[in-house]
Amino acid sequence: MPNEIAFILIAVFTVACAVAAMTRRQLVHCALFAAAAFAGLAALYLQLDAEFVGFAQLMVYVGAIAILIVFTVLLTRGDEVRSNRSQSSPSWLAGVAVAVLVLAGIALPILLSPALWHAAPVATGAPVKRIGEELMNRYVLPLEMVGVLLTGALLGAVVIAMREEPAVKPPSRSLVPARAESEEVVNLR
Amino acid sequence: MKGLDQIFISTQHALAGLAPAPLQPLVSMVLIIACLMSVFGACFALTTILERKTLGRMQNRFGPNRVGPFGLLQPMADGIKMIIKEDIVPFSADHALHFLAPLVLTVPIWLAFSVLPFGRNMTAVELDAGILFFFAIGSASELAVFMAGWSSQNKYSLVGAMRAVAQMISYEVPLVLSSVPVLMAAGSLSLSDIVQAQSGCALGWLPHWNVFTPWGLAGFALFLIAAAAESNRCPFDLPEGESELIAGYLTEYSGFKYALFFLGEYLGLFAVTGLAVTLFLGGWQAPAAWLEWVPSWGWFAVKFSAIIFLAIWIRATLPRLRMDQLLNFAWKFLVPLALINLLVAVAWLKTGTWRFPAAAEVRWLLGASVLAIAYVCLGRHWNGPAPRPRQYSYAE
Amino acid sequence: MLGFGIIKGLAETWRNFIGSYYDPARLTTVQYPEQKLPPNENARTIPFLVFDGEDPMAGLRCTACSICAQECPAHCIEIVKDTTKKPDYLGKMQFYPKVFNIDMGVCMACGICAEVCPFDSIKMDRVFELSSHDRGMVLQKSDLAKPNDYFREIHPTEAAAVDAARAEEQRKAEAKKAANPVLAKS
Amino acid sequence: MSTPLAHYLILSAVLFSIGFAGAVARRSAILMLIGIELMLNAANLNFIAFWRFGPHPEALGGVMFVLFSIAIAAAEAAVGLALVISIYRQRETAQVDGMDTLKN
Repeated sequence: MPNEIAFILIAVFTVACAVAAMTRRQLVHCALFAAAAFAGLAALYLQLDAEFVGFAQLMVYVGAIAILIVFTVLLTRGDEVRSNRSQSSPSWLAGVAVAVLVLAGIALPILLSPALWHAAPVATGAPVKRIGEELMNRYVLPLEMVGVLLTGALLGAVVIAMREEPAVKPPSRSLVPARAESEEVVNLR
Repeated sequence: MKGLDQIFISTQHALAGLAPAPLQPLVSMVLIIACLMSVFGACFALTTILERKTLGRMQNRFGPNRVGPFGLLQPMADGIKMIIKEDIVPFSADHALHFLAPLVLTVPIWLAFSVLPFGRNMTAVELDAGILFFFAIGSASELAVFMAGWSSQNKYSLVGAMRAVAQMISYEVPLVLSSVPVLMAAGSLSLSDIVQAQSGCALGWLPHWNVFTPWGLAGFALFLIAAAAESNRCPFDLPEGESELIAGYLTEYSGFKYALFFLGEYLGLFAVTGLAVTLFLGGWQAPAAWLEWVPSWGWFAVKFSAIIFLAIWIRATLPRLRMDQLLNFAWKFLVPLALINLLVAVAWLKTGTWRFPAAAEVRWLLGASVLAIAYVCLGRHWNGPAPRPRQYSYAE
Repeated sequence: MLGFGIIKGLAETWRNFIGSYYDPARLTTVQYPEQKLPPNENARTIPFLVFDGEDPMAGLRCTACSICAQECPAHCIEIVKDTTKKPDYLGKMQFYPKVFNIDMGVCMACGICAEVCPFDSIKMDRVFELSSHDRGMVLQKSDLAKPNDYFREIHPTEAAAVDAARAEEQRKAEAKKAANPVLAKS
Repeated sequence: MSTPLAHYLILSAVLFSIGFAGAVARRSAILMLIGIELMLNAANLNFIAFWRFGPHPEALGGVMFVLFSIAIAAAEAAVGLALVISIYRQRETAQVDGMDTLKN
């Protein structure tokens, strides 16, 4: 019973945070609510005896991705300041309708299939040692590929987001001292 | 001696035994939480005063010495001052986030203490992935700092928060990388197992602590540097560099919320210091067998205080870095050195089977020389070429 | 090499830390209210008025000439002349101030008043514990007057010079009076 | 453990729909990314739930899949946000309907 209560609390928290993350106007609020939703999911993983995954989720999503999103929001703040037009796309109603249809499409079969209502077997957990052994034996190829992918993503992200030094410096930056000097000269004359 | 060693555990069991049976787990949990919070709360108060007094001594002056004997009641005076101060929230601030930020900073750090082994059998929660929990929990503080800086709607706060977050993210990489060799050596993510793996002596007199291996020594130094940056200590305290940013992300905080931030900062230092003791200094292990009459928590406290004193000493000595120097230092010096350290640790663990005479000394020398060469080469080049003479556009 | 400077710095702070327990040169703080440094002779804070003899009001050297009030950059000195004259130490008849106020909230302790005073009447004091529980910042004539002995005590060199000059003037005046009593009487 | 598997699956479906609706209905590219991350997380929750309730919890397939999925999500977020920043530099907007240079 305590387990059920904990599940309901965490689930309500996660869903509420997810809804807030998708509907708030302030992008920073959205990002922080998303981080809270990710933390709620980590709690659910812990509740499902997947300790390692839960902590990894907390570390990657709250510690890295949420921070990344927040940084991006701050670096692209011009939008927020400039536009006061609607934040939802013109066809948002259709989108939400499709989402509701998707929900119905998934939830109905779940509710109708009795095989899914059995209780969980006795927990065996996922000890960290076993995860490590599996990663090094059976899943070593995916592991290597993820390593390559992460390195590629790191380099790619840096290259994409790097500010390209323009071949000719933009006039607004390089001409400022020159103009100031010429004005001074004029004033002196 | 056994009794003194386990005095806290037996007291806890005795007190929990007084409660009715169904409530016993709850009572012992509350006892542990109360004990942790009071011990580290007192530690916080004591550290603030001792830090100020030590800093004073190192700068040729007395520290605070007016309130109580030797000024030891100064933290009480500070606390009373903080509590009765007016709590000012800026008009345009995001009130909810402004309120939440100190809590989000402080609460996870309290949680981080739950996995540290403070003595034999003295871990609040035995987690299989304890160190992962520690780092995962620690990542919440970055978000808290950002919340504080953003919700204040103040450009100094925002710049301070961005600096702090950039610094914390950058230094988390060497922090984790320098602790990975320890996990490899212990073969476990559980902090109790890591302490257990460091028991015993090598060569009959040298304790089996990680800090006495070449990779452990380098890792310990890297870990301390990264830890100082993670907890915004000097010389990495430029998120709140008062000479350029007023107080960084703390600018718009006052009263008790400010005190909470202060508390969070010190608790972060304590937590990461406790982790350093556990990972590199053998946790609660005594340095030699004949010293085991001192209780295990006593050894933890001694090592812990030594590192805290080192942090204070460094704070009294070093000036603050510049932002670009700070990030260069992390990415161009600490991270490569931590990676090389990882390789050295792998070689060290693989050569553990060497059986010829003086194998241990040869391994030590080889590892230390590789690290020393890497240190010298990286140290020469981490900051790039010598700075050009500065060119002034408007001065002169 | 990278790191040596840090070790040097750590060694220095360590020497300070240990030295502060036995070496007074490494703990130079003076614990002010209990300990005080011996005052410096040239120290000067706010102006005061010198008087000769026992009675502060009768022995005041000031002749209400108002040079100090005019020279004061902050205009903090207020002088009202008395209508009657009294003889000064040379026997000359001089005006005396009825009111002599200095607003210490405005005074900036520049010492110009003391430099311009032709009668060696206004001098600079050395007190510095001036905080008070009220706002008594305008000092009256009676607050400002301090005996010549006090002046000798705080600025012995300057006081000796002033005393010598005044004694010389007095001697000359006596001599003049002795030589020509009629002139002196008029 | 009295919570049945179906509860986790429904929660996962709800999260997936929320993420989907947000990704489709909002203009901001950053919010679209958050929506996609939410959908990925919902799928991860399914994996963990099925692993936990499945007949062979000692086989770590579900856990492994989620670990790799988290790593890939991190890579995806990094590249996606770098793209957003890059586009913002070019076009001064991070809204999806501002990125229509190839239209017509």
